[in-house]
Amino acid sequence: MTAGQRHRQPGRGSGRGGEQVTVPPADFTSYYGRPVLKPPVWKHDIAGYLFTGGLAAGSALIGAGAHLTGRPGLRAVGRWTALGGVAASTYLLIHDLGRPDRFHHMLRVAKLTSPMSVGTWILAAFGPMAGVAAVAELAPLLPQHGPLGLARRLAPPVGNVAGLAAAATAPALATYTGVLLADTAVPSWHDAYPSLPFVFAGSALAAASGVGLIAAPAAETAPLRRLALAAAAIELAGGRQLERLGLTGEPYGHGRSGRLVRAGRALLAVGTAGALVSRRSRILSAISGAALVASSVATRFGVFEAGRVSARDPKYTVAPQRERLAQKGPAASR
Amino acid sequence: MGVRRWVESWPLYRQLTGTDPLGRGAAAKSAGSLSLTARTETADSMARSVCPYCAVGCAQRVFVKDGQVTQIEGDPDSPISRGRLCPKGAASKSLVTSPFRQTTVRYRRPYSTQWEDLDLDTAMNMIADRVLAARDETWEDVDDAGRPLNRTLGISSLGGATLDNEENYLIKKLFTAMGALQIENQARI
Amino acid sequence: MIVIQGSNMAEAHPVGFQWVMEAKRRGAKVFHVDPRFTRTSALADSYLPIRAGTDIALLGGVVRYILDNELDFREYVVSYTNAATIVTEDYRDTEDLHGLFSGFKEENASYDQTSWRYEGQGQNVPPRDTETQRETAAGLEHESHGAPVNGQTQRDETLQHPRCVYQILKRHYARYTPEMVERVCGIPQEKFLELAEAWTRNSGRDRTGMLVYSVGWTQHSVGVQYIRTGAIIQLLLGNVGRPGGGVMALRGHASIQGSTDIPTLFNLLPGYLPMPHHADHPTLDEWVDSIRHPGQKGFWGNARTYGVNLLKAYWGDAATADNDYCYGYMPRMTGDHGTYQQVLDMIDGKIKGYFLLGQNPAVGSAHGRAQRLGMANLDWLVVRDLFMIESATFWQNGPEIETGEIVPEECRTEVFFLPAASHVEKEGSFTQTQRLLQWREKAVEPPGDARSELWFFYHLGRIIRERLATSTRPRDRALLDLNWNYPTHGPHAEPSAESVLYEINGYEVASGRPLSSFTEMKDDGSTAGGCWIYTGVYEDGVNQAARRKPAGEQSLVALEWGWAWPANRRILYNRASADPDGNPWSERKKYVWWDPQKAEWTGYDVPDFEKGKPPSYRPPVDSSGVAGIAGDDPFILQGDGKGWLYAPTGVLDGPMPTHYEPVESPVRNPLYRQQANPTRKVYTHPINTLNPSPPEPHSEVFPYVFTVSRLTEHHTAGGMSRMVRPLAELQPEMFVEVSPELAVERGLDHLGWAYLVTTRAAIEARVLVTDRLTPLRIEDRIIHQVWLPYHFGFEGLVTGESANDLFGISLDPNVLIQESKVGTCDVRAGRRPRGQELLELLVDYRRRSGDLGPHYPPQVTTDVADSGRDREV
Amino acid sequence: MPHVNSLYGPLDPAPDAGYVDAPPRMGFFTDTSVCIGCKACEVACKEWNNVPGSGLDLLGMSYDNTGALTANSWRHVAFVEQPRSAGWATPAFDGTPDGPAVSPETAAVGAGTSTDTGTDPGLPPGSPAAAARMSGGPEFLGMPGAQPPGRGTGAEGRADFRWLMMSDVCKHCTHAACLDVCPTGSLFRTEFGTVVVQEDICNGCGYCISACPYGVIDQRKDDGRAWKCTLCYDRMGVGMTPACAQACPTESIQYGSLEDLRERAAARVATLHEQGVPDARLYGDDPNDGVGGDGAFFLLLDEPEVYGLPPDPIVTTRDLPAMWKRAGLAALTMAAATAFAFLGGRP
Repeated sequence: MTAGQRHRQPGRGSGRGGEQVTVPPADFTSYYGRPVLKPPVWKHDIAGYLFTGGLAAGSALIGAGAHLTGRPGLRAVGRWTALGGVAASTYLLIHDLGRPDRFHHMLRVAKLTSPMSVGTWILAAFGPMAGVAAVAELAPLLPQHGPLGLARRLAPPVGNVAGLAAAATAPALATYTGVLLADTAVPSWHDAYPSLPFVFAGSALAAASGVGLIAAPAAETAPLRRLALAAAAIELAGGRQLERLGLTGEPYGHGRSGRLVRAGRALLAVGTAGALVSRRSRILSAISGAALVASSVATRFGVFEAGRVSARDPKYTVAPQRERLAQKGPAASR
Repeated sequence: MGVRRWVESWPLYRQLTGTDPLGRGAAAKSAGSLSLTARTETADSMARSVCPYCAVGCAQRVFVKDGQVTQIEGDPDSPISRGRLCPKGAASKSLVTSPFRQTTVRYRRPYSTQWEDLDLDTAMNMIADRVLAARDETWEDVDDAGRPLNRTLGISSLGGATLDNEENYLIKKLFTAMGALQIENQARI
Repeated sequence: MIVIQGSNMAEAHPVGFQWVMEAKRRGAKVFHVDPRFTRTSALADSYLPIRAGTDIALLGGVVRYILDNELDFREYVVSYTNAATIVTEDYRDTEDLHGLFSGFKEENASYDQTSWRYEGQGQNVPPRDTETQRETAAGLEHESHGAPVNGQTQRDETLQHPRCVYQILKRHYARYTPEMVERVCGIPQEKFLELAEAWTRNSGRDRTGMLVYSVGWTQHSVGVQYIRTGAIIQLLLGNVGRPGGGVMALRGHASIQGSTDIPTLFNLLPGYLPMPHHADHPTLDEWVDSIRHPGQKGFWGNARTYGVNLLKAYWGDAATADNDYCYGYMPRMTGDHGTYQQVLDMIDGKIKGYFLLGQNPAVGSAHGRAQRLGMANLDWLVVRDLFMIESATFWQNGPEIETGEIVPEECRTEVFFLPAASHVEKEGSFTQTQRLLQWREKAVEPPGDARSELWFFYHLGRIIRERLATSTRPRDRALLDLNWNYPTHGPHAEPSAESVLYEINGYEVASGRPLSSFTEMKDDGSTAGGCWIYTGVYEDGVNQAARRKPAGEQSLVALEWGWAWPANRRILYNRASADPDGNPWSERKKYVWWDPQKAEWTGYDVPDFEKGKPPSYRPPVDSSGVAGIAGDDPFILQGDGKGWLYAPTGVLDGPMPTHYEPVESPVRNPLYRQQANPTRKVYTHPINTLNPSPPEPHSEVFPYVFTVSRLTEHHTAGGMSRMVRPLAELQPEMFVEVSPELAVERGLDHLGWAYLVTTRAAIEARVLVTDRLTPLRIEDRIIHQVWLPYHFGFEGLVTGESANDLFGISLDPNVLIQESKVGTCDVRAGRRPRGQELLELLVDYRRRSGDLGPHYPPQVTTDVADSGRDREV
Repeated sequence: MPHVNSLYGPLDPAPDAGYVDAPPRMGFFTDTSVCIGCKACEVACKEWNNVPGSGLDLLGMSYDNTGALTANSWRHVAFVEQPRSAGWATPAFDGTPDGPAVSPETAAVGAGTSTDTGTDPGLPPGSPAAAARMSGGPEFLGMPGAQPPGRGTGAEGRADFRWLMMSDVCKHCTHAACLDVCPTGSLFRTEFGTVVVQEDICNGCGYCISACPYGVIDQRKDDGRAWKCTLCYDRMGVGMTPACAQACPTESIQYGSLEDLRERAAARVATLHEQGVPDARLYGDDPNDGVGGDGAFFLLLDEPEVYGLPPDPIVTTRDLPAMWKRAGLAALTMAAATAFAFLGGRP
């Protein structure tokens, strides 16, 4: 019952990170060793939403790019994926609420201080546009005459405008979630605030590229391969920062969360490389796409989990704050 | 008009038009908060009472609404307690409104394995029967030397010390008149 | 300074403790003496760990320290105490008799107090023999008045006479040295000296010290003497009757003080009048004389008035001078009819019916198993409570079901559970710990069948009287003539509590005018009053107990909040707050003083003295009663007007407190050969087995000391807290606190299980290993103590085994209160055995500790020459 | 218009939240040096606010069977047993024949317990080593569990002992992250400067729970909403004292205007320092601290983390402008990457 909880030595397992721990974690104290913070109550709905929201945003951008560059197949895939992503996102967000019947209370206010409020309004803008854009893709199925014929004729331009509008809000949708996590007391999330939007932006593009590689006509996927490469560059550059956080970067490199993050990176590398070399192989393209999608899922769940770990262990709360006080000097610590 | 009031009650509208652009306070206040008031303010009555636990004698205010106790708290007027209560005194409302309180007479027959219900009047009469029977059966008029005893040792009583003085007075008076000597109290313990 | 001993004030009386904190804020030093470091200790300035049951040794050490260093407040001591009084030369001290005083009678283990008397008071013979006094708990009568002595005494105010009380006291406590305190109590000498120095420093004209105790002192076989020792210190230091002084008894229940003033006790009538005894009080006159002691000083000289008024209140018009006011109706005691005797009689089948009125003896009384087996052997049981408590369900859920000692199908007890009204569902008065009556208004109607006790007893009486209406039997006259006419109101015909309070207060029979003071009472039947000390509570027809003038709108003494008996005095004996000449001892400690201009006593409080009697008044020779009180006799209810350092009579176990070991102790008394209180009340009933103690063999079978008390979060037997969620969750399980050292010795783990065994029972509890408990070095041994809360039972939201099951029944001789603060036990790791195996375990322990028969330690052990002093010689 | 210190730094929060002519800011000063650990605050709060039960398990954390502030316990009394000096002339167990202290080991055992508080996340288990250091001090190097309680390695007996008690509560921060991140406006700033969850609005999004730097706010499992101390907003509105402060027997919990309370607290610390209690220090009283000062602040006798408080909390929204900037940059990067992908040449 008193089985001693051995402090997991930084560096064990990865060979990295040990030198970044500036405070000897053995020194920290807390009330009966319990967490100082309340670990996030968000369920995996929210990790899932990080993925679906990013996917929707990336796909909307791809849809708009395809539209502007005349790739109708890719355009349709982009638009449909964007709609699917945003629909799933809405479901997940509402499902995660303690009182789902009150989801509309989110529209009482618009608070710049609340990334969730900002996100709500972004979603409120993005969702309908993405919907309209996707539905416009159904135009060819409508009869050519009569009132529906008018709709058939009007749908493409409306869809195009909506698609562009959705794309305009998409980068915000993809990156605000970085602020959503960072704007908390959760040490590993908060301290990662400079990186998270980039990781999420990259991850969003990677996932969307992945879906495109799987679903779009092979002839239209060239931009996706470039996009995958860019996504990997953004995400990996951002992700590199995570590990420079010191103690609070530890969960990104260790444990289950660390394994997820690493898996995300590996899949990203594999997927990107595959995308670049798979130009002629439909199957290889699809596999590469799947790796990119999986990478995004793993990264999101990894980041999500890392935050939970950091809030659950008081070490990540107390030790950095102690370190900060020590730097301020004895006068500051009173 | 309705629409206008609806729009004006929309916190976002108040945010945009009022003094609270960030939606932190005035703009975000809900209908519930606007109408909030302490239930002591809306109580039908307030009785001045005394805590039933230890002997410090902390004064309590008992607030009642629709015949139910809605709050019990310390009475700041008291020179003894100055409105303060310990956890027990503070739990007085939960004590008197506890769902675990027994509010009906329960009766266990000799050799029975369970409780049954009993009417209060019936119970009172049954108890009176038993008191009189026990008294008659164990009555002692005089001792060996012929000195008066006037008593029964067949009946006992153990009273808690949360009884009122008036209650103790009647208990002692009745038992003494019955010759029932064996009354005891927590004060012995 | 404040000494808290035998009390865990911060935990048991938290709101009262605010005043300790207030004093601390103003610079007072707080000392806490307790077997265990508690929440009170945490807020103190010094903590003294003590072996449970050795408080007299510590306090005796303080007395010696005061006398040896002449640190007493001499002017106070000479004038206001009996320090100067000469005692008869027949007196022999414990110094000479191995721990006994002169006059001990082996045949009934009680003292003939003749040799203790003051010099020249040949007639000073107690009205009842001392065995009868013990059996009838006569010590309780002295709650409000002194024991009988003649007012005229011989004094040596130089305190040099070898037989003056001061010198006797000095000799009696000579062996209570700091070394001895350490050996007996386990308190290091420097800690003892810290306490003694602080206590004595806060004495004199400018300074006072306060002493606080609770049932940590009373629940001992020497309990009354614990309090006497505290009183001796406070008298020597001049801390009685003065602000910032006193001996504060913190009582534990809302109206437990009221339950003693207007007692539901077998041996008392309201106002501390004794219940008549068949042999000693056959007539009214003999009864009255036994109270007033003709020739004695003080207010008890008017005992006849108090008695007649009570009889008149009881029997109204039927009570006349011709029939001695129906004195003949009163039942008579023949011996001990106390609650523990009753329980043993229940086991023996002598008692038919039992009323439990908001009381839970299955958990709250010593020897829980005896309580439950007794209740299982009744014809009928009436339980009146808010909740289904253990004492109502013992036949169904008690621990004896598991062992087969109670089988529901074979248990004949007929049980009536009647729901009671809560404190907000009825009106009435509580008397709190400082004798203050406070009236409660009724807030709501009680739910369902719930009724007040007032309702229950009024209507029970009404029904019984109706049944007997045609009776001609003499035994029924007392019921039929009873003054039982109280107005009722409301849907349930609730009797008027105020009309009862009016009767308690007393009234002029002819006019019905409420009396304003007991001095208005007459002994001729023209007035009636149910409790003379409460007269004045209904002065002018106003319920004085209901006064609630806000504290901020009156003086600090707050005379207009509630009403305190007697006569609304807040500090008793407050005449002592002025010097013998009637001037305040100091400006700082000014409280009540003589105003020569107005020729009356005045001050912040109601003077506890005849208002117009000047300090210079000296009574004529041979005067008695109130007139016998001199102008400098503050202790107006004492027979000689003095505070008693030495009790020439009335305290059954000795004129001065002496350290005796608890009945169950692992330690041989280091002070005397006499091990335990020789006069303690013993019940030799087969169920009441006791663990052996030295000098008997086998005490090592029960090597540990256990003590029990309250937690802040619960109330007594748990009936008002284990059923209340916000309280139950704060202390949700029975536990035992042990020191780290005992944990090692017995292999106990924090939060693991342990069980405790005595010859009566074994109970299990979760273990809290804590630094708050420490072993003590007692002579050359290490003694471990464990602590348990006594709140738990088998019903309620949170349950646990009952600590009181562990205790046997041994009582203090003066008041028949049980020793339930200390006992010996064994402690073992793990869960206790169940069912038959449990019974076998207990048999095994009894076999190992001596014999299987019921065991009673010897009363007198002075023939065993192995105690500390003997070994040194 | 928002104040320049709207997100960080000294600020009077009520005017910042749009209240014109706001009354003085009200708060609590909890003086743990006079706390007797009676828990009247916990009960009085539950009675007034109808807070549900919070678990019936023995936690073995000294006398703390509540464990933490949760949605079902808005006041929480912490108990810490420490073999350390209480500043007394004679230590509590001076001269008694005892061995080394067991408090660190038992605290480590207490770290592993839990109870169903009816809330989420409620009371998660803790680190035994950190628990041991809470009791034994940072220099405590014993490895909990290596030896059974009482078999510590120290040779000499314990003498010093103190028992810390402290009633914890929501801090009602000047810069309240819970409030700022709340997407519904359920959490709002009252005219008294306090922070209150409006139960008719909260939809249980859970954001506030992660945002609170003190681990105060928590979610009820049965109704899904977040709950915490309201400083008895309903009582304040009619000039009454909050239930816990009214009940507190020893004035450990004091209620009043923050300005008064800060003065009182400073004086109290000075007195304690004079009386030889150098450990006394204020926590949360400084308007220049990371949350702009707390509306409910404390006098502590040990480091904050011993009581479960963060030693130097900084409101997360201090960095919000920087966060938005980074997000904006990332968004632009994303748009640019897309443009590059569709418009750029072959890779």
